[in-house]
Amino acid sequence: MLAEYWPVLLFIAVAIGLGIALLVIGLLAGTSRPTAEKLAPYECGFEAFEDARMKFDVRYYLIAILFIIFDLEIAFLFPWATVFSDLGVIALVEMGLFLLLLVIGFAYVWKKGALEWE
Amino acid sequence: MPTFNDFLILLPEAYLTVAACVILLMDAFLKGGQRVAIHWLSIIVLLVGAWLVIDGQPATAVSGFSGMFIRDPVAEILKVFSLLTTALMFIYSRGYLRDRNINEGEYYALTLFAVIGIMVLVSAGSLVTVYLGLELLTLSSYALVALNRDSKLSSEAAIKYFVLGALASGMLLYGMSMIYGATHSLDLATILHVQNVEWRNLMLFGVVFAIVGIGFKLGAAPFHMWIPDVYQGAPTAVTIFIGTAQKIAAFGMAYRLLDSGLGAYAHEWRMMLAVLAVLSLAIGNLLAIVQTNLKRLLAYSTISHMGFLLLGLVEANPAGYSAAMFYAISYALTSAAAFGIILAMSRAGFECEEIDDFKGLNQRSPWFAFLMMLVMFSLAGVPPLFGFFGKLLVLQSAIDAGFLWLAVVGAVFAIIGLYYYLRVVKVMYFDAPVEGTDVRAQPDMPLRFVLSLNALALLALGIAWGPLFAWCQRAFGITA
Amino acid sequence: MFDQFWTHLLLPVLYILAIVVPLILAVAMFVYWERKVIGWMHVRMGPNKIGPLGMLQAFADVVKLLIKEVILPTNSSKFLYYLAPMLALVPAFAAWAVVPFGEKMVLANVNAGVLYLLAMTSLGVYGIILAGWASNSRYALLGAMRSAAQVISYELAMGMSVVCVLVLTGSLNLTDIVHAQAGNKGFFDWYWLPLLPVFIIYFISGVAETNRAPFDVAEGESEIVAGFHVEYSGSAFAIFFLAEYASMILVSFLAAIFFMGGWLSPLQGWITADAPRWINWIWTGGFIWLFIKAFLFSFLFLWFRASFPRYRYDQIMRLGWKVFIPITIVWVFVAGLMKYYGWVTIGTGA
Amino acid sequence: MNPQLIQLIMFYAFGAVAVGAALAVITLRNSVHAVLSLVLTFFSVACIWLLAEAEFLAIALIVVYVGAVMVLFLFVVMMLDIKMEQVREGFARYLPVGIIVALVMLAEMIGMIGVRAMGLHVMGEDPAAAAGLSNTAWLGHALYTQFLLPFEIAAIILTVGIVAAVALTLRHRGGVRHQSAAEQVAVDPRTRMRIVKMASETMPTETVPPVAPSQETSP
Repeated sequence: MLAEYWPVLLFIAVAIGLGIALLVIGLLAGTSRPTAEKLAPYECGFEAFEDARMKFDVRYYLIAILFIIFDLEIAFLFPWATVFSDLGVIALVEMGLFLLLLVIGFAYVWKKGALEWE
Repeated sequence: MPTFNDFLILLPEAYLTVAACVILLMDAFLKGGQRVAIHWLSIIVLLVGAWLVIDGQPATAVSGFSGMFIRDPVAEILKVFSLLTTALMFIYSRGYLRDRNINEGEYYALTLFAVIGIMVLVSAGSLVTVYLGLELLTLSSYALVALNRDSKLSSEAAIKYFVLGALASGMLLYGMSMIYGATHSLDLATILHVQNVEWRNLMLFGVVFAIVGIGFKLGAAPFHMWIPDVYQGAPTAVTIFIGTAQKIAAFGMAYRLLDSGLGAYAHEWRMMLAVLAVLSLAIGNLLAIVQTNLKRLLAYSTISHMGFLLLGLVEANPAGYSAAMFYAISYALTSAAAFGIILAMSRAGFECEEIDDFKGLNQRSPWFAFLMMLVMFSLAGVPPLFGFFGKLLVLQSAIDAGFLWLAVVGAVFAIIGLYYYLRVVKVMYFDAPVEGTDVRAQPDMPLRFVLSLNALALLALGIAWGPLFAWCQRAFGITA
Repeated sequence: MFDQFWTHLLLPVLYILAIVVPLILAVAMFVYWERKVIGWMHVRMGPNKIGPLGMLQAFADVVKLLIKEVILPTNSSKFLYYLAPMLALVPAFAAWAVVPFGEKMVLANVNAGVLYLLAMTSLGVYGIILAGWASNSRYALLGAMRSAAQVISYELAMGMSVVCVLVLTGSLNLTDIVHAQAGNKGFFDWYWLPLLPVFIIYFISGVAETNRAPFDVAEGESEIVAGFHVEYSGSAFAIFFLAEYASMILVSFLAAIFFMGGWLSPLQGWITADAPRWINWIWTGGFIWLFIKAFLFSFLFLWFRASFPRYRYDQIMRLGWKVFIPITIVWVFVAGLMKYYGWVTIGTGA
Repeated sequence: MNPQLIQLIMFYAFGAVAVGAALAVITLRNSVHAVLSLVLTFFSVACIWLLAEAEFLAIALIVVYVGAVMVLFLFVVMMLDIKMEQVREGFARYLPVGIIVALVMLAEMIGMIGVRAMGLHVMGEDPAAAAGLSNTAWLGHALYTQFLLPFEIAAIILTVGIVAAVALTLRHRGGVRHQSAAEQVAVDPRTRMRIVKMASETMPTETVPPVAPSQETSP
């Protein structure tokens, strides 16, 4: 099994190399004549007001948290799908209970309006 | 392969899960006035759950799900009392939540989920179920502590609780992984019977970490740092949960891990627990003296009570366990009443939690002053109240097991503890009320009635403690 | 020594280059094709000056991008600013390691191939967030946040639809998934039929996942200029560009593999003539079929872009969370029942 | 070269990266860099798991931790804009104590485990291969038969996670006007639009629109 992953690791290395190569070519071949105006962050021609890094609506965090939970659920579904045909109907019941709980949570989120984007 | 029988063993837990989901959905779908149904339904759910636990209890211990879940008399008693104290808490908390605009639906649903966690934890037959039950319990508790979102104190308490709790869970998990490494098993019964552990040192390391985790969850010194801040910062309606049902659960966890799993190492962990017990007694009782906030006082009192509970566990024999369990129950019922009185006295915009708020309570509501006196006496261990017999039985079993010095330490600190409980009583009866305050109980009839019943039960169970203690003894296989 | 060096290092690297280089060329041609197709749909000519029919336009663009100045905006974080395009590119390319192009034509035939693909897709979001944050520009940050939330939302729908495929095949290996779709009914044995809703959801999620029109609010020009890469220029921008198009082609290939029988022939089972190899792939299947299918899917990307107006952000989030996720959860069970009652069986061909 | 040896070298290489990245997490000045170091730590640990033939868990670690949890971390760290200087004051103050505790723990662990472990195999044998199953299928069998109860409890924990997240973070802002796509989609054209049939006009100067304009007001 390990041998199968060796090309994968190599591929990642090649991809990193490709990225570095492109960046380096660009930095070397490209011109470099910076001026203050050119380097200013784009703000439709205005002077940049202040640090652009600002606090965000908590909704984004909520989406990220919900994503983690549902991502975990998918992680559980993968092994289930592979053994489903071996275990038969009991696997269906087991996963049914599992998903039912999450669907209840999902219904709750939905009804509470956490998925509304105002 | 799991069978239908496995699910039958799990019936009370499955029922509570369904109920918790129903309540969660009711919270999401019901509007306005209908939501009062959630409150009453939650209480009924808990009482029916307690009935299911008792009614379906098999005569001997049975286990299901490949030994992961054990249903035995010990679990039965612990479950019944955690369900009952949670029901008490729901009755006490209603007005408090309404006055503070805390979302009730989530409060009830999260608490029910936490109770499921307790039930899994006290029935655990494997390291995995111990850990998952614990996580279910604590995760819900973190959210409950933070539920009062407009209060900075509540958020701060939640963060402290969460960080330290996560650290403790990490320690426990680390210990479990070592135990697994040494025994190649997650099953507590198998771990107990593994002969000639290949790596004894690794195992001992695991035991140490498990003790750290248990110490954190019990709130025993020196792992008590979170207790005062969380007790004070959390909404009182949540503090009561941490002070009652959670303590019962912590006892259950200690028993499952230490006796059912690591019983072969009793010689080692007894000494560690003895150290924890002495430290808890000392720190809890001494620091409680200087507190002016009643919730903080109760927090330090909890630490000292956990010291007494550990005195029972230190014996590592059925007599000690049954005394400790009796102690956990007596403490849970008493502290339920104590927090119930704080809840009854609080109202919108006013938290009745400073000791000064209780000044001259006797002149305003003599009945509640009387109830408070009963509670304080029970916490202090004044005969003939419930708490007295808890302490007595624990000390007795310590002496029987040859831990005379521990019993002496316990008795000395019990006397020191008397001071700060009596101070509260003194304030209520002999001080004049602070001018301009108007502290009196809420006109909530169910609350007044049940609270009175709860406090009087402390007296009744103190006088007739025999049957309950016999029940505890039977659970551990002692036939009187 | 050299023997091992050859089989374990050089040969795999050559194989990898045999995937990467055509991929880069495909991206270049795809860009040209996109401009041409959209031009036709707008009744314009599209690029037609450089090379025959303007075919060298993309290469001219590449050269132009490489010799442009890479601007590092004031107050930006230099390290993260350069890291972000790398983090966008690496997963978009590394995912190709497990893609099978034909019978035994796969670089790494790993057992958990689908999971690996999911892992690589989920890494793509780092490039977006870091680019937005490192630029220290409001537009970039806004675009990055929108884009990140959108990408993770659609990743769920995508993951769930892949689970439906897995339920039917019972394997996480991509070659097995293609084999499982083989059968005597050819086109009608593929999973697009039993999993039709999920198939549509998968592809639409793929469009949203790559931030393409009509889900391209991250770079809605009229609001936030160009989204997370507004400050990027020159080769750093080219890397983002490359990553985006490589992802689009990847989604097209995966849609073909998961739902359209991969390299299998739609005529399989319909014709059983004996013919020379260069002609019998038409009914026995071969990598050319996969390329045709992938080409059609990637054409859809362009068609969508030319035809649909941009969605509003709340509509995008609604579609992902309130329409796609519920449908896929239901379909996981439908797929389970199909499998349980034997309506869909694992193919025997290939 | 001996495959066992290569495995050992790889193990130590990934282990070293994991430890180094973990150190970077707590020492780096920039919190975003720290998060990225944590990502690297997870990645190296995933590689170590892969060495132990735990294929599914290794990639699941990347999907769940790197792909989901760390994204949330990044959201939080970036947007909260933590001032590292204050945090670092405490760090410097507690550093000596921390180092001592860490060293003692390290010494104890080496004494108790490390020395005894010298005679061990690099990695234990792979139960999945022994059972003739792929790693994922083997895990699935264990999870859905023996470990069913923990699996269902995990579902409850995840639900609690959803409820807690919503209960603690969701606030509705009052007075925000928004469109409801569901209602818009569900609109019946007959309630919004009237088709008027009328005879063709004879006078070309008087133009009347043949169809009443559809109202596109949204609820």
